[in-house]
Amino acid sequence: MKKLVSVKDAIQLINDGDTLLVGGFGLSGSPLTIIDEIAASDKKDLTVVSNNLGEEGRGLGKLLVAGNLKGAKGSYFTTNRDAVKAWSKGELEIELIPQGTLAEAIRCGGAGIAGFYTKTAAGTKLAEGKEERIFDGEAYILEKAIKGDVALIKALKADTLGNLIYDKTARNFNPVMATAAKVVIAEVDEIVEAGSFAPEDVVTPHIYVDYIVMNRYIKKGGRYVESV
Amino acid sequence: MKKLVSVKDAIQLINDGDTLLVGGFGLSGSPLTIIDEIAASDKKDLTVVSNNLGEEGRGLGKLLVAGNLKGAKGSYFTTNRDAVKAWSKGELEIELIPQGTLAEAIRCGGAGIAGFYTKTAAGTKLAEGKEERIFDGEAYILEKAIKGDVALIKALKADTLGNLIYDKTARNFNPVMATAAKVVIAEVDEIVEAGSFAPEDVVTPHIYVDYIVMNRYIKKGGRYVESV
Amino acid sequence: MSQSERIKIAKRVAEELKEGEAVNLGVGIPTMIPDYLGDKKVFLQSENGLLGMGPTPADEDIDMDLISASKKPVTYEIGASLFDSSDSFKMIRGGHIDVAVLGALQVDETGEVANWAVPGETILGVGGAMDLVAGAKRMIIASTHVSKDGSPKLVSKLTFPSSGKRKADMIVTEHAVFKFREGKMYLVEILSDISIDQLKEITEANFEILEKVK
Amino acid sequence: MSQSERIKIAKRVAEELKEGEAVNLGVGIPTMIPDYLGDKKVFLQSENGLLGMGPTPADEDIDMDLISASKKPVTYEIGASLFDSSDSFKMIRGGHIDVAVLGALQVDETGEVANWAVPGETILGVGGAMDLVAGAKRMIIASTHVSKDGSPKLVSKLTFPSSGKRKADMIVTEHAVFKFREGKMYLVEILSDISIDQLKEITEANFEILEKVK
Repeated sequence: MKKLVSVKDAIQLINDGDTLLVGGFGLSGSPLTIIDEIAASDKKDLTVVSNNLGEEGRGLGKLLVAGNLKGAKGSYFTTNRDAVKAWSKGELEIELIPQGTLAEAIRCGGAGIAGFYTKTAAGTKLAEGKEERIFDGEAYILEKAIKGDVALIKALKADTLGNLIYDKTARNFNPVMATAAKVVIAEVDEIVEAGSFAPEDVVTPHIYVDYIVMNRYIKKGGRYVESV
Repeated sequence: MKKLVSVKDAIQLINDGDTLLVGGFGLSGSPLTIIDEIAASDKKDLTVVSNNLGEEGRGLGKLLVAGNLKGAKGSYFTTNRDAVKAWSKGELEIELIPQGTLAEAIRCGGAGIAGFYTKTAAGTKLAEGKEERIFDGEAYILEKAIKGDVALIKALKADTLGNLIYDKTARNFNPVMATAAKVVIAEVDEIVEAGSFAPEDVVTPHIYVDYIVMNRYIKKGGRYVESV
Repeated sequence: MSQSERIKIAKRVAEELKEGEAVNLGVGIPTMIPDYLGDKKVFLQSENGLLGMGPTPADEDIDMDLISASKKPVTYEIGASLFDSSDSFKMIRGGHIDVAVLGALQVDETGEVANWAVPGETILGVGGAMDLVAGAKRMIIASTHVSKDGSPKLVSKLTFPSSGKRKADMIVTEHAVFKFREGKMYLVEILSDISIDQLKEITEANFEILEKVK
Repeated sequence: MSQSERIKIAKRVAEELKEGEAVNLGVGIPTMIPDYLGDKKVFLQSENGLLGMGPTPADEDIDMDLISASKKPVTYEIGASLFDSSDSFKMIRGGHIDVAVLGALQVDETGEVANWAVPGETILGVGGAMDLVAGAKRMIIASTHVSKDGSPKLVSKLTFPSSGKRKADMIVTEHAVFKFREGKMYLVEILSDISIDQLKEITEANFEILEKVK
């Protein structure tokens, strides 16, 4: 399968200073294997766009501990105390974006749309410095598209062409992120023959996916645990 | 099933002068039964938002012949000579919208987004009167969201809650239209028990659907034909 | 606040929900509401991409890839559907959720809500709060009447950062139910043995009193 | 134009497509391309919501709910996927289609394309033409060299309405192949027994001639 690469090779596609779109809602739907490999590397000055920064020392939280990060853009970092601390000390830039605006901005990044007017956050602190405009008597703010250099996403299965399906709510930000980066690397639990998915079942069509990496974690008791 | 209504009752939800979002790409994915009922009614001054206006005397083309229409917004009317003639005589207002802009504008209408900057049509005749703005050195135009009073969509099956799945490329504009009107009426071939669709398989979640109407046409030789 | 007061609030909000509505529940007291719905069936939506969220599974059925927006394991109700985050917020922001029940740090007398940030504190989270405030058809606040430090939560004007210009429709506390209509706040029900004078003392916001409550 | 000339154009464009590319084919000559790909496998995308479009089915397998953007019955290739119109144009406008092969009414010497409207005629259709012009990574025009009335299609400046500011990368006609680079037009190949002088006569656009063609 020509898109399959080792995780070692996969992270060579990431350059210092890159913006990474990383799927997941907390740890669910997060590409844990690829994240581990980055944490073990000397990649630096990365900016991560993800809803959270994993948890303390878990998932994307590892990149913070390992010193790979320059900044993070997402909707919720409060529960990762490492992130809060790093931000307080000026060691991590954080941009806080409402969750729906984040999802939509990434979708636009992948859809050839440069910006959109949303009613979310209009009139709030998070709208400061943003253009406000009235449509039909209601205030909207202009939000710009978000794109990444590399998207790191997690799917349940790929077929040999690279079509993807996701596991339950582990889908979350992954399908939109798959559309909005120059290079898209998908971590998957399993690869099946092309033709295994009905055309209706494909969530991410293969043309969005550049590389596939196998997940090293295995699921036990409803959680991914490191395999021996 | 509480959302199921007769087609007679369904079209009572349409008022003279309404804007209707009507699914379909040509005749495929078009709610033929509901359209027939409107054509047989004295509804008037309707504006139809749909990719095409059906074909001559078929699908949405019937509304033109029956005199229900004031206007049409869509991407391609050239092949319906009735529409071209009616427009030439000043009997039908037509607004021409690039197909992708049409789909996106309707999606925005359903998504709480008032407008978006697209690169499609920038610098062309179809951008006249529209705001142009440069993002990252490229020209984009502002397109506003499209909403309807009533959406008339066609699905393959509904479950008893109103979740919908679609048939192959008959999906087209139907799922976005289901999100962007005050009242959504779905015409379906079959109703199945809630729980029959896996959560992954639902394309239009039931909260978007207000009413269900049974399709009177049956499929024969790959086409919907009138049942006797 | 005692657990019984929390339950009182959850129960009272549960009465406001109507059969068949699509409901998004914020963290805290709102998550207790499903226990008090009785036979009433509502459809719970979760920001991370699920409509038709069911109760917590048995331990052996836990799957951390089927979770709520609070990252707790959940189950499917019959007729549930899955979608990605952009479709989830299309649903929320686009006005397709009937009711959002949210907590609040402050609510002012016009119904404007502050529920994401405390001035002077490190706040690095907003989540879906602002999207829900902007988009849900009805917004009900479920909250304690005063803050932990005793300061009023129902204020005349927000001193905490606003979550959006869109006003709440109702607030339910352990003491009372208020509704907001056209920029004004109305006391519609008293839920404890508090007197109206006592209520006014712990409520900085000005409110009018509906005839039936007097 | 004769069928053999149409085939010549389709064959020549087919050579430009690379294994594994996602390709959107406009109406007319472009739709003939799949017949001339040999072993080369490309993924055909159709605006109405299909990636992995296969050939016309046998009569008894026709399903008018599995159709191309030209509303002709098609089939699935292995690994095909279905999506709605907004997702389809996200793919097109977002730059995820490798090549769009389109017809044209006029192309000017900078590569700007007019392919949707004739001045003075009733044109009430644009379809996905402008989205493809704006979004496809490469744009190849497959067209007759001159119009049916003999007027040049390759013009110095468009007189027909433009389809967008984005320029074509290449045009293939029955007589020649031209490439466009940084606002200039280059003759890269002659496909018929036409002389360069004759070619200049039927080509209003100014073009430079690559060394190898001279």
